[in-house]
Amino acid sequence: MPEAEFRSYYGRPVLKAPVWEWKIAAYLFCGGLAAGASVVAAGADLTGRPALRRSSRLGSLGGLLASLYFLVSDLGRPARFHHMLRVLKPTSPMSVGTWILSAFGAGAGAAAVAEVVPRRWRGTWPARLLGRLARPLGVSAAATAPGVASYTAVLLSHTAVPGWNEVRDELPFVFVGSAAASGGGFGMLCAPVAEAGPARVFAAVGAAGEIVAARVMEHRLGLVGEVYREGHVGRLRKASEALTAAGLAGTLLVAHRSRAGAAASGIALLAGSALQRFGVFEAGVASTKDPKYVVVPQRERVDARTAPS
Amino acid sequence: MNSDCIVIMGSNMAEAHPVGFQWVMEAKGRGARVIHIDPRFTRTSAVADTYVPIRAGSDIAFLGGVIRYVLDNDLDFREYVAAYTNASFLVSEDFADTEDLDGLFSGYDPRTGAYERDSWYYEGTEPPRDDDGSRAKTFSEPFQAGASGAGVAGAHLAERDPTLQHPRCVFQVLKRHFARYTPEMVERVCGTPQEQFLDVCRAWTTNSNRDRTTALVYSVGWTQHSVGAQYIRAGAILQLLLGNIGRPGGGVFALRGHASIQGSTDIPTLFNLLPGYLAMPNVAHTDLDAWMADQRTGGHKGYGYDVDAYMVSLLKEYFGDAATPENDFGFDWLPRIDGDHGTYRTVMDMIDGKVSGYFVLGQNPAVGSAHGRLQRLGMANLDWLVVRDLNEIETATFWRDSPEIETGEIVPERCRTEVFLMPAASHVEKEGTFTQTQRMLQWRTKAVEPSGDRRSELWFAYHLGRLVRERLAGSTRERDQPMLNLAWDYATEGGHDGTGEWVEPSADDVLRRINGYDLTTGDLLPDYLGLKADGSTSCGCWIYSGVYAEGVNQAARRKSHTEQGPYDAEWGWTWPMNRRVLYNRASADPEGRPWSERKKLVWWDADEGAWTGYDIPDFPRNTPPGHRPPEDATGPEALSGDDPFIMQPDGKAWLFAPHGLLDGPLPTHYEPHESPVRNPLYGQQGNPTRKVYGRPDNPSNPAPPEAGSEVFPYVLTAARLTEHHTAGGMSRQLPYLSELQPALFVEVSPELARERGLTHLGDAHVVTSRSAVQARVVVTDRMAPLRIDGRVVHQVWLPYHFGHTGLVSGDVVNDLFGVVEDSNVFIQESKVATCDVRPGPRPRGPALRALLDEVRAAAGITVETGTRIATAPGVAHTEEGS
Amino acid sequence: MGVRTWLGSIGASTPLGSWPVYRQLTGADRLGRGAAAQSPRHVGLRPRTASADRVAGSVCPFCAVGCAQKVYVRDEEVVQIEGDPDSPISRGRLCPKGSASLQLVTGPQRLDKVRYRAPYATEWTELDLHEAMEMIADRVVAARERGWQERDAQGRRLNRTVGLAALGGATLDNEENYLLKKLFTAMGAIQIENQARI
Amino acid sequence: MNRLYGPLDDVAGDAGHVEHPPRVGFFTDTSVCIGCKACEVACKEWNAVPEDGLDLLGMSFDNTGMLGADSWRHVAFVEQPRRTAHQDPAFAGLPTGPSGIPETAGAVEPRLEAAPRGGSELGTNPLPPGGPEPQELGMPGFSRPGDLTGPESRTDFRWLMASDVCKHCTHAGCLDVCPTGALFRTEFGTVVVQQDLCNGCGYCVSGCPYGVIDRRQHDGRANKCTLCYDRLGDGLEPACAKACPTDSIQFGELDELRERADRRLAQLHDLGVSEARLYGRDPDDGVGGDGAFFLLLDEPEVYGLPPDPHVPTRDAPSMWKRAGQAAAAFLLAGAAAFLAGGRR
Repeated sequence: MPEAEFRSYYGRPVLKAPVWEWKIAAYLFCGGLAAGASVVAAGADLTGRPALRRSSRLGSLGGLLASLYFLVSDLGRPARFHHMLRVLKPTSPMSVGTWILSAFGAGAGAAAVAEVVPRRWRGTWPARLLGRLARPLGVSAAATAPGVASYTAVLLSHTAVPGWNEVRDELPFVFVGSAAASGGGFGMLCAPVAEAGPARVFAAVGAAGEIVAARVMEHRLGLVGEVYREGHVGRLRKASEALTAAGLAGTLLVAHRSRAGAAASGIALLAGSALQRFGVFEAGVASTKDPKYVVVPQRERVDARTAPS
Repeated sequence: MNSDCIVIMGSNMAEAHPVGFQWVMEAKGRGARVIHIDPRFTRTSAVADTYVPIRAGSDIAFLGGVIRYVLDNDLDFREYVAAYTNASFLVSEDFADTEDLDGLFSGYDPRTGAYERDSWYYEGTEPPRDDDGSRAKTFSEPFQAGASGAGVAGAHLAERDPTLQHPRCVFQVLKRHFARYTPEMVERVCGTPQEQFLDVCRAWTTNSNRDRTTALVYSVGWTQHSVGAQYIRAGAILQLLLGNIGRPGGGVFALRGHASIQGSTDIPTLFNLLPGYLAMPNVAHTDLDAWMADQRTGGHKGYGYDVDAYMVSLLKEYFGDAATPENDFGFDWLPRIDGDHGTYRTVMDMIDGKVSGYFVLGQNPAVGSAHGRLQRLGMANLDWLVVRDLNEIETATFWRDSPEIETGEIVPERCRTEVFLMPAASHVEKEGTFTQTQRMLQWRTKAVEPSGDRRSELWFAYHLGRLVRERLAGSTRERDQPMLNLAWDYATEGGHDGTGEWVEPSADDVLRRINGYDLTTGDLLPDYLGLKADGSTSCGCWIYSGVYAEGVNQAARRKSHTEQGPYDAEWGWTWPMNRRVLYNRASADPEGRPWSERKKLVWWDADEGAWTGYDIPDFPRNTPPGHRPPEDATGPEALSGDDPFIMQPDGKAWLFAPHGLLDGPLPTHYEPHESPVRNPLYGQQGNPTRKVYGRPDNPSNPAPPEAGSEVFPYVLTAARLTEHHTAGGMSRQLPYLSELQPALFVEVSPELARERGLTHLGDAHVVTSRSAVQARVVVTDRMAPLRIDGRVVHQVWLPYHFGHTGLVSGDVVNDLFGVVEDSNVFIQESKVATCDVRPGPRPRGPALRALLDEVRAAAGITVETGTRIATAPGVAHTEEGS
Repeated sequence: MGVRTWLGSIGASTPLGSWPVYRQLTGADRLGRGAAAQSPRHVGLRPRTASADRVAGSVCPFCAVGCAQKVYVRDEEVVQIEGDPDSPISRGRLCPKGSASLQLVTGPQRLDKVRYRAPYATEWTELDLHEAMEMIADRVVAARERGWQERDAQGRRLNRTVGLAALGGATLDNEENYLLKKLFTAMGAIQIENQARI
Repeated sequence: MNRLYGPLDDVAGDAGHVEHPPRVGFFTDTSVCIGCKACEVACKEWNAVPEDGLDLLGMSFDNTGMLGADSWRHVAFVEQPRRTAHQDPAFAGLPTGPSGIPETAGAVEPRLEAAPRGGSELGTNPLPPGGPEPQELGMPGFSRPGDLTGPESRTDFRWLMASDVCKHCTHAGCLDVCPTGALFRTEFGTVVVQQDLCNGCGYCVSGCPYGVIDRRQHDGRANKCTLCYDRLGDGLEPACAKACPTDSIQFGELDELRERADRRLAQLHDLGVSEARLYGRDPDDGVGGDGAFFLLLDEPEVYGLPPDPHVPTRDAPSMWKRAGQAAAAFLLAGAAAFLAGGRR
């Protein structure tokens, strides 16, 4: 693509680069993992796969806690985290997400805690109650999990950042694919091969979806596609795709035969998913640092509007 | 705001006076044309209709060109010129012009570097007794002429030719004098392309007539030159020819740079003046009569004649009851001047060990005065120094962090100067008046008490006086009598230390005494018209008399402009007598009718038998237009009804100045003291009367025809930025201003950058024979080379705000300039010099001195360089022992 | 009775009423972008000038245009300085320097105590203000004597001292310049100068 | 009610304010700006905004860089080799060479690239000191006429100045995405961060299509122009507009300002200044019109403004729709996986 002709103010960016650090990318990944794992956990629970259930429930809560940690620690005033619950703003994906996460967290948390009640307390009535509620709460988490898996895409796209805003149609699919791949991959990594069949399917579908959606997304992008393809971000995303593809292949070819192969495939999928999030995150950041990604498309729009028809 | 065209020259008004500039923008919004003539394209140029480039130091050539254009094309406002100026007066047969003498006027003495001015007088008038240009030059006499006007004996006897045709009438003299200032010549001298120059001429003249007026605005871009006074003369001549003085939307506006710099000239802390522009007595003044006679050198007309009443009233204020007719009102107690006691002379005297103590009050000469190194070396050779300021400024810390510490020229352990740094009260922590640039006094009320050791200057002066008087108490020595008889009984207020001896004196009481009292009744005077020479009135500054009229602090009036007339007479108080437009009698024709309805300001109301109008008439209220005074009348009574210039001895504005200026009766283009080119107009290179200080510590860069000028090939000029204030003491210490202009930079054109290998934002150093200053390079299209006399000349510019303390620091740009002065007013030429620009940082420490030795050697600079002020005879004017 | 009305009735008397989500549900700001989200601190916000104890009329201390300022004082502290719209000169406007007057007057760069540098010293020391004044008076008297000139070579009266000089005045008040000139003149000091010559 | 996009007559009413005052804003007429920066200082003095760095940026007289948490007003300076219709050519007839503007831009760019956020923060990191060593150049050559690349290589010149500020959009990206309600629409129709609520999530920084709001370092909260919300409460005009010496910044009721701006635009067009245009004036634009709008003398991007910004909320419905589809697919995939795997 030839260097775009455009004017700017001393080459200064028009937009502010996001103030978010790598922690936000990690938050995206962990949230996706938590969502994917909670679906696997609920499925395992309902279909009698205790090991898969147990690890996925714990993975789901772990992902959620890590996600919250990354989110809160990236705040300018972490102590004011709870201010997020002052309002419920449909126009703010972060607000919507906060409420979704709250609903999800209650279920996923309770289900996970039920797995780790110490033996000597199991007879007590709260533990018995928890044991009885674990399934419905786990299912409720799985029911909100699609929201958790997808809202982060809207969160990124609902900005002025060209690299995120212009992928708004595809990014939800990339992110849910990534969430499914990581959730399934986590199950493959932690559960015996025998129990992990659905996790493999879920991971495979997710990974395939992620790869396809990402390809479509990149293909459709105009000028700002540069930031997805070039430099550091381009390398990240190539690595992500390679890992996801390898994980997919492993899932389809070896994971049902070998525990080690399943684990390796799971790790590849998790890593691919994580790199996908970092790649998308960094692409957006990069798109704010060069004013051309703002000016050129907008200028073209204006010129098209004002051109004599 | 009433102007149809505004010419800004020698001023960067939008940057240096942004709030005043709102009126220019308002006029522009109403269709006025704004023209900015400047060496650089500035923020003023950015919003002007026309920007005209010019070489720094060539403004007289430009203005002379416009004058020629006006005269050649008969575009002057002839009725105005004939009636209100001295155009019709005949000049002495003995007068010889620069046309005849290759750049000199008649009467030049190369030995003294001064003029005998006898031949400059009007035909039929006598030059004053013992007029001595060289003596006058020693104490800046023209500066003293502010109040009484320059004297011309028997000006009313001067021969006149109302047709303006006589070859020796001022009009014709003017025509001849400027004949060679053609557009071609303007282009050669100024570098201004002819088409742009002619465009200015057309705009200026088409907007100057009965119906239209043009305003001319200048600042220190005109004053800080070795021909500075004549720059302003040239502007004034042009405005007079075009009838733009005393009329709404006309005028010559001096934009001054400090809150009360006008006040400190009116009530001078200046060596050759007493309050109200009364001349400081000199050695020739053996008594009050001798002084008086000198002030009235023949001039008998106008308000300047009443100088006796002003002086006696001042002495009555100074010495109270001790001032009596018997002791000449204490006149003998005043010290006498006999030469140059200006600030630069004094600093050199410090270096020479002649001065023990120095007070620096709200000023920062280590950064703000020309030749900073000289300033700092002077201070390092004192017994004691008192600095009073808001903040810790470079002048107070020279012994610790001046550049001379680095070079080893000042060693703290060997510098004996005792330094007292005293915190001053800020403008909100004391009350008093500032006089702004249009002569308006505005009173400030005190908002809060100053804390800690912060005190007003009023407190300081009052208590210093009290303590010194205590120490001299009981002395019978003659020299101590003025102190012991000093009226120092000002009212005091509780103020800071509340009770006891360290009370705060009352600024209100001081202002009342400045206004003056009728001592027989004890009443405050209504204005200066009531001042008496018999000791029955006291008045600290006659031009300020009326500021406390009717017992009301007129300067404290703050009636909203939305609630009063167009001239806002009830906001503050403007001297003299609250007039806003000086010489506004000229806004009416000789018969007293407004020149036009559109430009109406003051007119004669025959029914009332008085002058009336929107402004307070600047004329005797009941003198009708047709009035012709009797032969023996004096003072204001001697004014004719068509003499609008009431401070002039002949009532007329002077196109030609028969007296009062030391460097010629007409402005003449001389090259700056340091110039890269030979004067294209005359054999005489620079101002032949400029004041040079030929000393080893004050070297000059050579200027043609001297050899070696090519070592300093570029024109150097310096000025302000909006974001900082003068020497930075009030701005470089403030984060909000410092961040806006955080570093010293030098502006160069892309062409010069290429020639010298300078890169944008890189370092460079600017070199003169005095110093080298390091600055970041700013390459900008706003600077452009000029073609001067067939050669490409580059100009470089730096802001002069930086020094070594504060949040942002940088080299002192004033270190680059030497000390050479206009002979009329002793203002130094710091708006133009020559320099070299080299890439990279400057050498530091002793290596800096080595570099300077090197460039001086390369240019062949000696103590005599630049001191041959008359080009042809070439007598060097150096100091003894040099 | 609709749900929102019912909700509104229970919120009015409980802490629930201050919860923005509750206000969203019951008020006009359904999306929580305005009235519902406003914190109590931001209701009826007033400028600090409104609570000033007094306002002093002043004039900008920088250049010579003479822009009028209003100085707002609360608890004997200057809390704001801004242009006075009544001024026919400035109409309430100020340049960046004038706008920085508050910082000029109240900033930490302001000197508060007398600083003294003894001969040959390398550092400042503190000095009592009144002691400093006494020391300066002593030095003035001595310098005046040292530089005293009674008559010139031709026997003409000089009656002056060249032992002490002063520079400054363009930033001072007329009243201050008046006293300084008067004092120095009475002492016979003549090298009294200011920025007007520069 | 509750519009997400497009023209909106009663912006404060839409935000739930009943019986509110008229909407106010700024009209900044850059054609009379003299670049004095009084607005920047007056703003900082009133709002106690911290100093934002002491770097020389080399961007003409702009040492602020852009708007940010510590600069709520920013004066842009643009030097251009062209002229405005009513102005005469500045350097016609002078022995000039080519413009130095590309050269200066070339010196500024590496500094921006070296900055952590690409220069979208205030100022830039100064490059390490360096540059050429001092050297003896000997005598400079005296160029004769024609020695340079040719006389009159550059003749036209103009210097544009413009004071930028938060736009107080009708549909404000920052406000819409704020998850705490710290950012809110006031009764005056302006957009303000409530510092007692902001938890510094940083979402608003990316939500703003103009690059205005930013998080303040060492404080952690978002900051931007409040249009002097507290002053409005007492009927005072904002500090910047009050200080502005040439009335380039005009404050008032938005409807009145729009009329005034239209008149000024017509006046300039009559003078032949065809390049004059209003920016942010149009209620039909991507943010529903700005509460603070401008008269510019060149394309917006020349001043660092986006040419055609839109509020991200415009696409919120479609984004959530896509998210819903993706979520459904996700759930479907999970259900399918277990249905296919059967019970064990």
